[in-house]
Amino acid sequence: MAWDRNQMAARAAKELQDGWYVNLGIGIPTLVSNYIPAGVEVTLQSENGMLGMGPFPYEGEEDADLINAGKQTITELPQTAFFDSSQSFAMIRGGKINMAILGAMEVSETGDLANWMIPGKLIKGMGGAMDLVAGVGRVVVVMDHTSKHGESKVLKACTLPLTGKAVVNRIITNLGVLDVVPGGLKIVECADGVTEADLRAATEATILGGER
Amino acid sequence: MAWDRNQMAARAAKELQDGWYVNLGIGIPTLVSNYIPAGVEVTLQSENGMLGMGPFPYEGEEDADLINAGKQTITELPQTAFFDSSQSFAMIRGGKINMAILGAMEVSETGDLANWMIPGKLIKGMGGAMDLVAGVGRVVVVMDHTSKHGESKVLKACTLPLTGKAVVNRIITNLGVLDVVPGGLKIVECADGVTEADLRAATEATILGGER
Amino acid sequence: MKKIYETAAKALDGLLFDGMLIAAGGFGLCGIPELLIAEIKARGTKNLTIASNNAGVDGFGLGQLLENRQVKKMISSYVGENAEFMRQFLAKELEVEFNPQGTLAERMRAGGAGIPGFYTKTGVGTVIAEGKEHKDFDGQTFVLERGLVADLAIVKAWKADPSGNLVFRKTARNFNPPAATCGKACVAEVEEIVPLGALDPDMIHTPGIYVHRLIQGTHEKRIEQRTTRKKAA
Amino acid sequence: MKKIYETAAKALDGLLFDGMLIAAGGFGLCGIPELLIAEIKARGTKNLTIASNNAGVDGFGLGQLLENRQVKKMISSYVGENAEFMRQFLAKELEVEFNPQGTLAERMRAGGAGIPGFYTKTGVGTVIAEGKEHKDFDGQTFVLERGLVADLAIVKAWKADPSGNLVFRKTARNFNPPAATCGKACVAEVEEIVPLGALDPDMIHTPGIYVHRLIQGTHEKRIEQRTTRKKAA
Repeated sequence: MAWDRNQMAARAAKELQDGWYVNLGIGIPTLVSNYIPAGVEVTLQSENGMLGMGPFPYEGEEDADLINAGKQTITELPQTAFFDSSQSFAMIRGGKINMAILGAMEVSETGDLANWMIPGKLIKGMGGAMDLVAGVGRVVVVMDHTSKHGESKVLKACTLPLTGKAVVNRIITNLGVLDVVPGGLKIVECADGVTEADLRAATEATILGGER
Repeated sequence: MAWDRNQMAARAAKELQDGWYVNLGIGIPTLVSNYIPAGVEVTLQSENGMLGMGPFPYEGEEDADLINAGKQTITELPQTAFFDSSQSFAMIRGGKINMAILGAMEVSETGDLANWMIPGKLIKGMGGAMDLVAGVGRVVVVMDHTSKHGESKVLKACTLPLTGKAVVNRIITNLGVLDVVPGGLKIVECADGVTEADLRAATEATILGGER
Repeated sequence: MKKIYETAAKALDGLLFDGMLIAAGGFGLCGIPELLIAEIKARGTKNLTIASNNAGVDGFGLGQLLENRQVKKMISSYVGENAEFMRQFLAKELEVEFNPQGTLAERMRAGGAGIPGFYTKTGVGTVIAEGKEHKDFDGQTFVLERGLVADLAIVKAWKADPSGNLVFRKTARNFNPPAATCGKACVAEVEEIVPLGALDPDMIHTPGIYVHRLIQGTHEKRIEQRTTRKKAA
Repeated sequence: MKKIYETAAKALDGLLFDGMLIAAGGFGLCGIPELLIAEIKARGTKNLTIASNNAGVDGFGLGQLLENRQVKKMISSYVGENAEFMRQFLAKELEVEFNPQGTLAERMRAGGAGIPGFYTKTGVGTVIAEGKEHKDFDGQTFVLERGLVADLAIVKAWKADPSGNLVFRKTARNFNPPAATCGKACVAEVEEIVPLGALDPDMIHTPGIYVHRLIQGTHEKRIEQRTTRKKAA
């Protein structure tokens, strides 16, 4: 019952459309590239300055000058282009990226996203996430539905400092897929072995309708 | 008596300092590059996207892709770098160019410059002149002191639409050299065979002091 | 994701409409998208607003669209090379919005970069700044200029690969990269389409994400001011 | 106009002072000016404000300046790799101004381009926008961000020529070009200085006008996350 990390990534990969330029966040979103459907050609952008990101290098072929936004060694492809950070975010802010798939700490029923800090505890910074959610065409969040303690991370309102306000279009969790629509969330799909009742029970946010 | 175009250009060339990046306008300022003093190395910027502008090409070696801001065919040098127009004006606006030498229709005692239009008559546009006078470190104007009709073009206030307000540092005309200082203009030098009285007589603008 | 089209006609299909705003690359006649301009002339699209540093010359480049009376308004910095332009403008048959050259370039870049407005010193105290918002930063006065987003960008590059990565040559680069970014759609014409992988990924001037359609063609590349020097004897 | 210096020490002579603002290129440990950072550590310049996307790691890159307590304030987007940073920050021994990554890059570019302020959607509705001026354009709300001008920019490139033209390699380019533009002075460290004329003028990433001093040196180029895949059997 419920999806594991790889199943969530596989489900997120179905969001991709042929010809799209896509930015994948750190964590589960990175796994999405392993599940790109056949016949769908997407170009991955890495916000540290690269379009056309390839897979990890073979052992011994790592290049310190070739990393992704997660600081992992990667490779280039025949269509790769490198550019500087101001150009990279010019294309992000300018709406040239079709979709961003990001992780989240919390997401709200109005599409607010929190994924960059826990006051007083954890302070990593937002990196490029604020620019991505503000700029790209479509924002898909991939996250666990609940915390380790079983508390819903899909909320009426975020409790943590926001990364962006009313920016999320779709939420993919271990329990299913939800869309942010006027008035709340709408169930798109339940994960394997998860009922709509399970999904509702695990969600603090407003879920619309009795039916999908 | 008085300087000709080439003498004005030669005088303007004395403004150049070793290591400077300089933008030369169309007309007499273009001639300045023929008079760069020995031992003074300057890099010429052409605002259409080039640093390190070389001389005109030899006949038969013209390249349609290699022109200056006056649309004239030119050549490159070993240190040349090409870039786009937004980068070109980023360096101009950002104050990276040490000096611009420009032509003028009128200049005022407060350093106002007019060189881009005569309402109802002539409409060419300002090109990059407004950016240059606003952005570069030092602005030197090279112009005829009077109109064809003998009227002063060095005025108390410009009558034509401005290119920039309080932007000119030094004025080089066929009659001499004047600096824009608090309260008016200050004579730096008279042209060959021109007396200070001649210069004052030909100038509508306030010229300070009885002596230089 | 096929970006390569056979002809300018096919590449512009569905992208042109009366009253649209087109951003064009080029400086003078250098690096202008001459094939796409010729096709826009052939289509006869009307009431165009064109953002381009210059307006071509009589009979070539954007000058052809002026002669054909397809242009309602130009957004330009310098138009001194074009007698027909001057005539239409002084006769009030053509609107002109003069932008300082750097402001125009930055407006295109900003429009493409999701920046709706930026402050510049350029033009403060001149007619260009009249009616625009002013703001002081650190004791100096600046004027607010707007990012420019065009319905269509037309640009000319030297080489492209099938993914739309563009490389420009010498000063023919000029306004092409910023123009390419500010179009809701961007069509590029190039001298040569090279195979994927033939361009050095460190040396791409305009990444393919900005380029939606691509044609290869033969360019006249007319020289506006042929200036030369003699070889020393 | 000699730009080449023998050592980092000589290249930084006269440019460092307590309380200064330094903009540094690099992303993570990729493309960081490691030789210049080491020299700033050796000098012990104090109360630094450093604008850099990241803060290095414990013991390498800017992390060394943190450990050495030379840093008063960081302007960064992501600092998750650095335990000492977190400790100093949570203990309020270090100020941090978080900037979204794209806003930081654009602030550097703007500062270098004479643009004191620009509007962006990034961060609207978040703590980042609190206290900043907001403005609506075309029905959307944007926040005003400031151009950033540093007393000194330190960058790392792959190659340079003696005129200061820089070329970067792969993703080691990152923040280096915008950082280079925003310094009142800019010092670059490179892996190789090539003769004048050896770089293709169409392929210069940072024109020499931005670079005041230049050193060549050997770089460790440490890898932060060594991720690999196995060859199929």
